[in-house]
This record gives sequence, C-alpha cells and structure tokens, in this order.
Amino acid sequence: MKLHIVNRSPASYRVHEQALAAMGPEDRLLLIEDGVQGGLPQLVRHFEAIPGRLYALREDLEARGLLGRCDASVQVVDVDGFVQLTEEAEHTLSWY
Amino acid sequence: MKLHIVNRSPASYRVHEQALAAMGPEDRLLLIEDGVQGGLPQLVRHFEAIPGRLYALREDLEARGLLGRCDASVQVVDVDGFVQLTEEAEHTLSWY
Amino acid sequence: MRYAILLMGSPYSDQASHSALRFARALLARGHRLEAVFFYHDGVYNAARLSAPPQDEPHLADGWVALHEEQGVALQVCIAAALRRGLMDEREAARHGKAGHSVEAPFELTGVGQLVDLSQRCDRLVTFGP
Amino acid sequence: MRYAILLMGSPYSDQASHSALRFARALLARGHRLEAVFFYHDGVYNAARLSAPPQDEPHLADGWVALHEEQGVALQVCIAAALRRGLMDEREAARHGKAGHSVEAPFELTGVGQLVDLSQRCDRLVTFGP
Amino acid sequence: MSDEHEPLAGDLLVILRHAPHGSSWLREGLDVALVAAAFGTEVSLLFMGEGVTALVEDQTAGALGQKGTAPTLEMLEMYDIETLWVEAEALSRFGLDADELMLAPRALEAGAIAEAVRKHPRVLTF
Amino acid sequence: MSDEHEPLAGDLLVILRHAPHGSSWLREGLDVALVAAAFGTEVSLLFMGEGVTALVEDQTAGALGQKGTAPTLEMLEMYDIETLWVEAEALSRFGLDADELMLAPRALEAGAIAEAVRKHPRVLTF
Repeated sequence: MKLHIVNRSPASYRVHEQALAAMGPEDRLLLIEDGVQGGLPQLVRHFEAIPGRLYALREDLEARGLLGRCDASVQVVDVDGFVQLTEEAEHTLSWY
Repeated sequence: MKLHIVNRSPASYRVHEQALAAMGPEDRLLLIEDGVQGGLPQLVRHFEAIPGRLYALREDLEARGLLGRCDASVQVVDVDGFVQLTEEAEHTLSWY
Repeated sequence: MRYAILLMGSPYSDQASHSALRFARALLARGHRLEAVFFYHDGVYNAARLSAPPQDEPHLADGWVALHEEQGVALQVCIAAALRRGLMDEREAARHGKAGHSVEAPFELTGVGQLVDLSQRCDRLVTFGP
Repeated sequence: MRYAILLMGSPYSDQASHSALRFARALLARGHRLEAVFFYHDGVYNAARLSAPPQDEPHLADGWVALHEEQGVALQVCIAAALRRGLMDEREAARHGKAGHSVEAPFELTGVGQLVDLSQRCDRLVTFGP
Repeated sequence: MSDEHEPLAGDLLVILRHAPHGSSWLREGLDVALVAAAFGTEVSLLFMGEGVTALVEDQTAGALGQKGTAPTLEMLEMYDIETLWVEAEALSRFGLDADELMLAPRALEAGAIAEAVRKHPRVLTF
Repeated sequence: MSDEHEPLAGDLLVILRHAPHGSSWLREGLDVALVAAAFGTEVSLLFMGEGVTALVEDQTAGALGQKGTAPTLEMLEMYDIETLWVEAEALSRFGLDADELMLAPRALEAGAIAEAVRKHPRVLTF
C-alpha cells in the first residue's frame, strides 16, 4: 500500500487525476494544503473512484475554515495521523 | 481592447478559463511559455469562443518543437509582435 | 511609450524571468522606454547578488544590470517580499543586526507603493508571473 | 523508522516549507528518526541565511536549524540548484570569486547523489512540493 | 460610496485567484490593494477561482502560527475598499453561497466579470 | 536490458510531469534520474501530463539561449536508462502519437501506470 499526497485543489489543477491514475487498489490518498478543498461536498466527486481511501489533513481544513464543511466520506486526520499513514504505507508519492 | 496573456497549459490548468471569463468582445489573448500548448489542434478548442483573437508566441512554440504543429486558427507572433500587441491594447492582464 | 514590467517568477525555476528580459529588450528595440522592472513575490530572487548559473545558461541578474546600465531602467525590489526571503541590502542587514548582504545596487529595495506609482505613471504595465 | 524529507517549495511563497517543518516535528514526536531534509528546486531558498520574516510569522530557517541542533537532522542543500539561485557558502563564493556568502552551517551544500542515497537508506522519503 | 471621494488617476481592479494559507499570493495581492487604497486610488477587489475561499468564515492561524489573510480582509473597510466581487461560477464550483461569506461580496456572472475588467483602466491579477 | 546488470537496493521510478522550457522541473527531475543511474540504480522514467511534450522532436534552445532538456534526454541511453514510458491519456490529450516522439517510449494506459508505480520500491515525482 502506498500513500499518495495531493496539495493542489481539484478546482484549479488536474494534479489529482495524475494521483488517481497512479493509485493501486489498496493505495490511500491524503489531501493537504490547498488540496483539502477536494474534501468539500461539491468537489469530493473527483475522488469517487477511491471510496474509503480518501483522507484530509485536519489542521489545513481548520486554518481555511473548511473543517465543518468537509464531506462525511472523507477521513479527517491530524498531522500525527499523517505520520501514521506514512508508517503504514510502504512508500509515499507526492503530487503537487 | 485589452490584451490577455496566458502562460499555463490548458492541459493542466484552468487559468485560461479565468482569462476567457474576463475577456470583452474585442479583447485578444496571447499564449506564451507553456501556454503555447493551447495552440495545438487538440487543445485549441478551449479557445473557440474567441475566433480570430488568439495569438501564440513564435519563440516559445519553436523552443518546444511545436511551431509546425500549431493550429492554423492561431496567429503566430514573435516577441516584436508581442510588444506590438501591447502597444495596440490599452492595457494588459496576465493570467498565470 | 513608457513601459513598466512586474516580474513575479523565481529565476531559473520558471520561464517568467527569461520572458520578462526578452520582452524588455524587444520593447526597447521598438523605441519605447522601460521605466522600471518591479520584482515581487518570488521575482525578488532575481536580485540575489551571488547567483552563479552554469556558464552555458543565460545570466539573468547580469541581464537586469545591463538593462539598468545601458537604458537607465530602475530595478525595484519589493522590500517586504525580499526580507522574508533572505534578500537584504547593507542598510537593511545593519538594521536587522546581520553581517553581510544579498542585494546590492543597481537593485533597490522599495515599497509596494512604487508598483502602484508605476501602474499610474506608465502607459503599459506588463506582468510576468510564474 | 528512519525518515527523510525532500522539500521543493520556496519558503513563504508556498505552504510546502511550513508543511514539511510541521511533519518533521510530528514524526519526531512519534519517536521516529529524521535523517535529513534535502532542499531541492526552490526549496533551497530555505537555506538563505539572511531571511527576516515579520516577527509574527514563523521563522522557517530558525525552525530548520533547531531541528538540526536538537535532533541532529542533516540539512542538505542541492548545490546545483543553489548556485543558480544565488545561494552559496564561503567555500563556493571563494571558488566563484565572490565576496560574502548566503548559506552557512548547519546547512550544507551537497550533490543530488545525497538525495538518491537518502531514498535508499531511509525507510520513508516524504516529498513536499510547491 | 464611490461618490464620497474622487478617484485618482484611475481606478484599480485587483483580481485575487488564490486560496488563503496555501501560498503567499493572496496576501501579496491584498498588500497591493491596501497600499493603492492608502495612496488614494479607488480599488475594487474580485475574488476568482480558489480566491473565493478567502472569504469563508471561521478561518484560523496555520499550524505553525501563520497568520492567514482573514485579519487583513477585515481591514478592507478601513481602507475604503468597498467594492468586493466574487466569481459566481467559482462559488457554485465550491458549493458556496455569497451570503454565507465574510464581507458580503457581490457575485458576478462571467459577462459581468468582463464588464468589470473593461471598466477599470488598471487591472492586476494575483 | 534489465538482465545485463543487477539492480541495486531497489529500482527507482522518476515521474516527469512538466514541459520543457516553462520551468526547471523537467531538468531537475532528469538530473535526479541521471545521478541515480550513475550510482548504479536501475531507473525507469514515466512522462505524464505535460511531461509528454518533453519528447516532441525538433526542440531548440530558448530565445535567450536556455538549453532546454532535449540534449539531456539524448544522453539517457548512455546512462543505461532504457525504460521510458509515456502516459497514453496525456498523448491523446495533446494529439501526439508515441511513435512520432523522441526515444521511442512505450505508452501506458492508466491501469499500467498504477502497475508500474506498484512495482517500483521507490518513486519520485517531478
């Protein structure tokens, strides 16, 4: 299992499509920085191919006022959880 | 008439959509840097709303090996022509 | 006409600085005047005095200095953007209690007000972003 | 586990440097070891010794130095990426015939080979891009 | 508002297209707007694309204490920057309503954006 | 090819997603690939998104003499970098065919990309 990290918004960039194309069936995807916009109900459809494997970083949602708006299908983790995801993954790939 | 300058590829970014949304009926659009990819036949459809008002910078097409591939609907100008476009426009806006 | 350029891309990382320098030369060749280049956002890194690109690549900082020397183009660097990024002249270094400096003439540290002023004074302001 | 971080975003321009520093602290807090931060692309600007951000903003360079001093984290700056961008230590400055320097210990100029080595030696390499 | 003071050499439209916290673009664009306003220019702001998220309520400082831009936005009125627009298309892309945003901006459809750009003698994009 | 030399600690996949000339990403990504190969790592390259345009024929130096990356690409074989892939979806987005590109890369569909990523113990994205 690999962890893919995306820091760009699906509203402006196609970076998330590259991450999705590179993901295997067990891989997980973590949204950080402006990427957390992808957790909004209106944008989360971009990630419908990976149900249960989409994460978003709590601190970045919070700073942007988006924590309360994040879709229920997204698993919110704090930075400690981010480290834990990298422990569980055999490798990480960043898409920026 | 204003000149809009776009330096990002429509293949990866939505920047060109912002430029198009901001363009008036007389305004012109110049593609430079990676933006010249938008002159490729496969991508030029993104600019179909502004027929006859789409330009691309020759030097940037050339360096990328794209000069011969640029769609016939695109007016190719060199950097001297770029300056001339800014002379003719009352103002320029850059979308990056 | 009187032109000004707003440059916001980091040298060597994005083409913006190359594009801006090429455009500057072309407008001068057409008989226009270039009042100033205003360096903002990562464009301020163009003013780093120690840059040493490989010899087979264009030396951007030298290109800006040549524009200043040959055509009197002002090279204005936003001071707020510069200080955060480790760019300061001798005066600012002294003020911050640091030895050494990373920006020197003809680049001048100045405020964002200069950009506003240029946008009013000049006939054309052309922006090069990253 | 043994971690390394590859940082490629310019400080203050992108969140990448803040994200990397936050991640570094979090992994140390979980008992891991951070071998090195490798600065590449615009990430090399994190090593600029003169940076002076406003006092109410985090001082990134100090954050990296603290990681080095407290945890022995190596701060490796790609020399090719650095030289082009005006970042050099005393030794490189002398070699290029320039007075002054813009990078100093504990940041060390090194080759891309170090990055390859880190990617082999460490259990995890996490990249923060712009 | 606009009849209270004479605009100087020309009005300035500042277009903000970046989200808070992710980069310094939003802050640097706002700095230009504030300085221009302090110099007596009549400034309009247009939030486009990700820029509309700058107006989401309840923003906080970043995890390392980065200030963000919400405090700056609250100062706009003090600088007499009162024309605040948001791109309607971007709002719907993000699932946001203009009336739940800070500072009560006015939503502009694409045609109105082109018109706003046309009317301003100077436009800067960030 | 791959049976001529023993791969070291692990193979490395370098993913190149940027166009030539527009930024230094492509060159800096290639530098990592070349150095890794020089160190004895077996390196594969995958050109994704705009990165596929790196392989267009007839590239030249930039207007100020910037070298571009085509000369570097021509050195790949010297470094024993022989696995060259391009994203099939990106090719069709740009209207390019794999067989008109430099260096005869092999086009990969999305499923094959995920498989390539899975097989490499180390992956770096540029």
